[in-house]
Amino acid sequence: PLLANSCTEQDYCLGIVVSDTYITPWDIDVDPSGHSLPKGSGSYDQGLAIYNQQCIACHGPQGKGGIRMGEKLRPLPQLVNITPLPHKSIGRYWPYATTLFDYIQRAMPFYTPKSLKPDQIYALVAYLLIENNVISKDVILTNENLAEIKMPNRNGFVCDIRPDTFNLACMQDCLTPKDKGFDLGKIVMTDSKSLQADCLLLPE
Amino acid sequence: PLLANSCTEQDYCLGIVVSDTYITPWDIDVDPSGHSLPKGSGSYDQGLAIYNQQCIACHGPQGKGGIRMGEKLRPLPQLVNITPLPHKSIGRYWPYATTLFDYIQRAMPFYTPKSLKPDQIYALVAYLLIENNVISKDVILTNENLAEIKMPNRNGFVCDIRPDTFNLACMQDCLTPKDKGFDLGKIVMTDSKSLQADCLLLPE
Amino acid sequence: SGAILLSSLKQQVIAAPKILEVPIWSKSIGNPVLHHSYGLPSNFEHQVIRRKSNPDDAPVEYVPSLDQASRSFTPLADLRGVITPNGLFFERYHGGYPNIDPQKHKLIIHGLVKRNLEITVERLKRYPSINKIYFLECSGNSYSNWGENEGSSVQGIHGLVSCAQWTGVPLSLLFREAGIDLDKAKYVIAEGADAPSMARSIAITRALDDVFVAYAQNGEALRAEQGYPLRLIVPGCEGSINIKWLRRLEVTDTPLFSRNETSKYTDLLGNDMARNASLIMEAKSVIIAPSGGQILPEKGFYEIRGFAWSGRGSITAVDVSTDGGKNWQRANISSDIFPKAITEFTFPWQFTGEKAILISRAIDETGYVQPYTQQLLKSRGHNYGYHNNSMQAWEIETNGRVQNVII
Amino acid sequence: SGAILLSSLKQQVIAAPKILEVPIWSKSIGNPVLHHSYGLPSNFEHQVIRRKSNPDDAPVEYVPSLDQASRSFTPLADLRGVITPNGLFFERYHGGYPNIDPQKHKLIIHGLVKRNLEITVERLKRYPSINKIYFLECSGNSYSNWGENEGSSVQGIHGLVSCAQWTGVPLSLLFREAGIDLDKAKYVIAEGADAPSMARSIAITRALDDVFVAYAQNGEALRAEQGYPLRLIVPGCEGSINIKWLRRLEVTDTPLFSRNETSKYTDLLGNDMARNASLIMEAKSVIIAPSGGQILPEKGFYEIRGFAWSGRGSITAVDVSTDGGKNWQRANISSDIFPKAITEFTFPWQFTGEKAILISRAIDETGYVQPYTQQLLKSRGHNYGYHNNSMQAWEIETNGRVQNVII
Ligand code: HEC
Ligand code: HEC
Ligand SMILES: [Ca+2]
Ligand SMILES: [Ca+2]
Ligand SMILES: [Ca+2]
Ligand SMILES: [Ca+2]
Ligand SMILES: [Ca+2]
Ligand SMILES: [Ca+2]
Ligand SMILES: [Co+2]
Ligand SMILES: [Co+2]
Repeated sequence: PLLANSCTEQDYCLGIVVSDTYITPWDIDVDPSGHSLPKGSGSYDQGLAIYNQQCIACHGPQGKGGIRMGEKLRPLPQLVNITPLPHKSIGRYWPYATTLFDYIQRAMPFYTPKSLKPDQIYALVAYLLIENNVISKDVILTNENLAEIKMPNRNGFVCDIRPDTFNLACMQDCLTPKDKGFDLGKIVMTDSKSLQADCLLLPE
Repeated sequence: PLLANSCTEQDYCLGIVVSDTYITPWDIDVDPSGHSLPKGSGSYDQGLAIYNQQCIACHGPQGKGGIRMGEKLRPLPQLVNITPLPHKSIGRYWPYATTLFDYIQRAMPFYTPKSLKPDQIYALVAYLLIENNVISKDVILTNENLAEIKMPNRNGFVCDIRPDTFNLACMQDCLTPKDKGFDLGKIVMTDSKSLQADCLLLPE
Repeated sequence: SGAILLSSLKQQVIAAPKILEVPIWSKSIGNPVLHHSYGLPSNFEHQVIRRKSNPDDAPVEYVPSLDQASRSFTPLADLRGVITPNGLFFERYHGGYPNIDPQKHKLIIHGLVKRNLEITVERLKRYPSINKIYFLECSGNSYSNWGENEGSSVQGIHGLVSCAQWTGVPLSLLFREAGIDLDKAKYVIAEGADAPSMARSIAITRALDDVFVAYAQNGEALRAEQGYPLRLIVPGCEGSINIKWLRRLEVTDTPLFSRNETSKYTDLLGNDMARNASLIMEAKSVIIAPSGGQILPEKGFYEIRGFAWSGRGSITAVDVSTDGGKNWQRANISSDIFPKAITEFTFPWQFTGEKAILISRAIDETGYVQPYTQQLLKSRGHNYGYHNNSMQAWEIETNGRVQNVII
Repeated sequence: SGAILLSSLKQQVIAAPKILEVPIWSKSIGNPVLHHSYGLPSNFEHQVIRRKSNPDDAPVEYVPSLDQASRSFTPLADLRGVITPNGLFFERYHGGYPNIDPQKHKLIIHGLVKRNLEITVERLKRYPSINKIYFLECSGNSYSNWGENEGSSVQGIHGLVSCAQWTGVPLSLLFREAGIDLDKAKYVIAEGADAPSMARSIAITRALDDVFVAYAQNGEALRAEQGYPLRLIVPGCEGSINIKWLRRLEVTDTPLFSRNETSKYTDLLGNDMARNASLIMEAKSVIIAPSGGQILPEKGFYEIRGFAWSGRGSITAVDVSTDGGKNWQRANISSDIFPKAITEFTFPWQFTGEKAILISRAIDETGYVQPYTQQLLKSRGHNYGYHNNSMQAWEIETNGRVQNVII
């Protein structure tokens, strides 16, 4: 039967109005503000213990990488022109520490995600950030200080400004990239934050 | 490799040109002219014997119909307004005797089609036409006389002249078929042979 | 930030006694890639399958035939949009469907041509090709609604129609390759490689228009049920003339008058005469939801949805009545429109708990308006049965039950 | 009559030594209806399946991951037209694909809204709905061709793209129901119910434009692999943002900066900086036949076929070169054209036995012309890798072998 009066402001009256509390178990996202962080804390040593129990099989000792398994969780080569492609490691690449908390909370351990308690996650984040040389070994990570961590690559991102090539549809006797005089275009970079609607930008 | 010169007159040169003889085993259609009938002959008695061996299980004795199986092969009620729908039997409905030969040759017996020899098919056609009161019991059916048989319903077909309803898209306060005054349209019949391109017409 | 709830703005909240559970599938790993290298629907959709019609849906005196001379119906009520998934495309066989080895199959073109051609399947796929979206409908579709309304579900009554994107080579191109004798050619006899070698005659004008030899269906190879490896597509025309498992095309000056264009698929009029070659499937529509056998779980908003199609071209409009035909409104066209293809329509509707009778009415590019059954009966008499394109009415009872009614 | 052969007219006849055999399937009964109540492809098409890429197709140093954090590729070379059959739609998971009971699944809408809404799957299907044909492409598609040409087949290199008709409810409508706070809303966080609860941030302007919550794919329910029972469709944008198994939409004023929009799916430029939110999949085309790994069986006519698509709208033209890019001609568009959907093109071609290099080049409604890899490298540097929409060249060797080459 219709939920009488529960939906007077909905045109189609098909949604059920629910409370914030009701949603809590699903509302797991932690954005850079850190507002949604659960209460808790954890240290390097605690993190090491959990890591060596629950993560090492896939990510290797100290996050050095497993065989066919999880990704490397260590600082890796500089983000410069190298082959193979540079590894986008936590220490070198990730702009926010909250992302690490958010991701472990939602997705790890791989086979049993969402099984960790907040304290365990704080400890793992502390462990991994320390292994990545982001914070010092004695930091106790909590819901109070996690969002304040300044990641090394915090300002390493720009907005998408594609199209970044301007190829012409030559039809006859065209040059190809191997030919001298072929127009490769130019290097297109920008630090504009507002060119594209899709850009991820924190509120001012 | 390309079939050199085999396809000079084909734009795409992808078909292989083959002889009429090559096609013979597949070229089984028998149209009302009877030109493609294979040589052979058969009688009522021969047909009865084969029928009772190979067809009776599905079509019942004398074509009276089986249980859950083949169709009735007998003359049946007049083709007039009756419920249930009138049975379109061979004797009452089929316009050409060649159709019976063509169909048995291509499709019957149901589980082992194309297993009958021409003489057997002539015999079965003779048997069924006689059971359907189309020809007399002593006729020996052959490739010479089959196409000459005049089926009772030879002239029972007209061309499609649809659309045969002209409903209007009334939008408001419309009458429905149950209401007095609703326009059911009229009976639309025709004997025109040339109204529609799709009509099946023998060459003049 | 987003994490701060605007509690003050919030409308009255139904304080749910419980809070959301985190289901098992959010806490444990899922299936790996290539669990199915050719995928299948979720097991929770196991009821969305082809079915034989309910025995109740068959006309009185109907003798169910052997399963190789039978048909199965598409579950229309569960479909959306233009395309029928290949796995749910309706079936209709006259001798079962063969399992043809494409390496051994050939297409023969002969008769009134300069060169008899044999074309392998592999070679056929190398010709210039076309992709077209067309419906196919069995001319016996909706038979159980002829005169009486005996069917109960939209699947069982109307499920002998489906729609797919077909890929193939135009007959006009193949006939040019063979050197067709245009002065003498009047028909082409198309023939299948199945057990009964289904054969039909097609007027040459139609054959040279938009008919083609298809080898793909919805992007992949034709399904065996629909003619693998080759079938004819005769756009807008009754299903049985779209010869499946196509092996032979003979150009002639005469129709074959095969069993399936005389004994079957011809329509008896009221005066003892019958129409031959009623090929075109005329404009038709049917509401698929709500539809027969369904039960509306509650009062409230429902989107009425349905399919419309016409063998004469594009659907230009669909009208919906919710009061048994007294008043009509134009429906939304909720899919792309292609000529001779299924077009989806939708219509917003509130089920207030009062009795309602839902009907839809298709209009095509020729201006033709889908008729009431009674109009077809008047024109054709009661002996007809094929080519029933009349309107379907569904009655919604006060308790939400939906059933097939005559209006 | 047609039975009289025009022997006199006939061109030279290759007197075949044998005559046609009547195959077993024309002499014995076929399969009954409902042999498969949900049908499958012919067993002769068993090679047309999803596959993991050939190990040879993976970049050096690539560590193959667990099969629940992996992908499988669509067999593009065997497809035709606009629609990818659901069974062949590419796979990409970050924690496997869940088997969700639709009766237990819900969609939650909350955050900067007047009313938090919980919508059941059954109720969601009752809202006004749309049907749209859109491609989905993984932003990692064609990765193995970045800088080097390491892939061998079109399936292994480019098979992370597919196209389907999707049915669902616009986000703009659902947000109106929830009473979105348009002054404050900047992003919506979309989150899945799968093991890793995949989450992405979408700018609210885009979300209110053409994004919708889909529940059907090519006419039937979404496949589990593609998000059953609900997924987001973000037309033209990289696959990973089209959140599958959608359970939650939170309207916020801040992006989440989730792992899959920072660590993954961002593009490193040559100067240590990276682009975030490169969502749009730019105009791209690829020839699917002839393509890598195929062997042309003989000289003669072939129809070159390929797919083109653009995340910015409709494909307006595709050009083909058969001499490695020196000269180009406009291809035929051989399917219907839909914005942000796969469009098929064809091009007539003779294989004379001489070496040839086939390339295609897509042009979309913005005038954008698909670039050479070298042009992308110049603009972006070698550290990039996602969003590779550069041209694919196939070399035809004199013996008919087709292989992936750099031009
Ligand atoms: C059974 C294997 C397995 C286990 C155990 C495991 N992981 Fe992972 N981890 C993975 C895989 C696989 C991925 C990549 C997932 C994807 O492709 O989205 C991953 C990704 C990650 C990432 C993101 C890496 C990046 O660069 O984006 C982090 C961080 C992480 N895991 C942390 C952990 C922690 C902490 C634990 C233990 C609590 C853990 N993992 C246990 C397999 C595992
Ligand atoms: C195993 C069952 C079976 C056997 C044996 C069988 N038939 Fe049939 N017959 C059928 C079925 C089923 C049909 C209808 C096929 C269809 O739906 O297209 C049919 C149709 C026919 C028809 C067309 C009827 C009409 O009104 O259109 C003829 C004529 C016929 N059979 C003759 C024969 C003859 C002659 C034989 C024996 C040589 C034979 N049948 C053996 C099952 C059988
Ligand atoms: Ca949140
Ligand atoms: Ca012939
Ligand atoms: Ca929130
Ligand atoms: Ca009846
Ligand atoms: Ca002939
Ligand atoms: Ca490499
Ligand atoms: Co399974
Ligand atoms: Co089987």
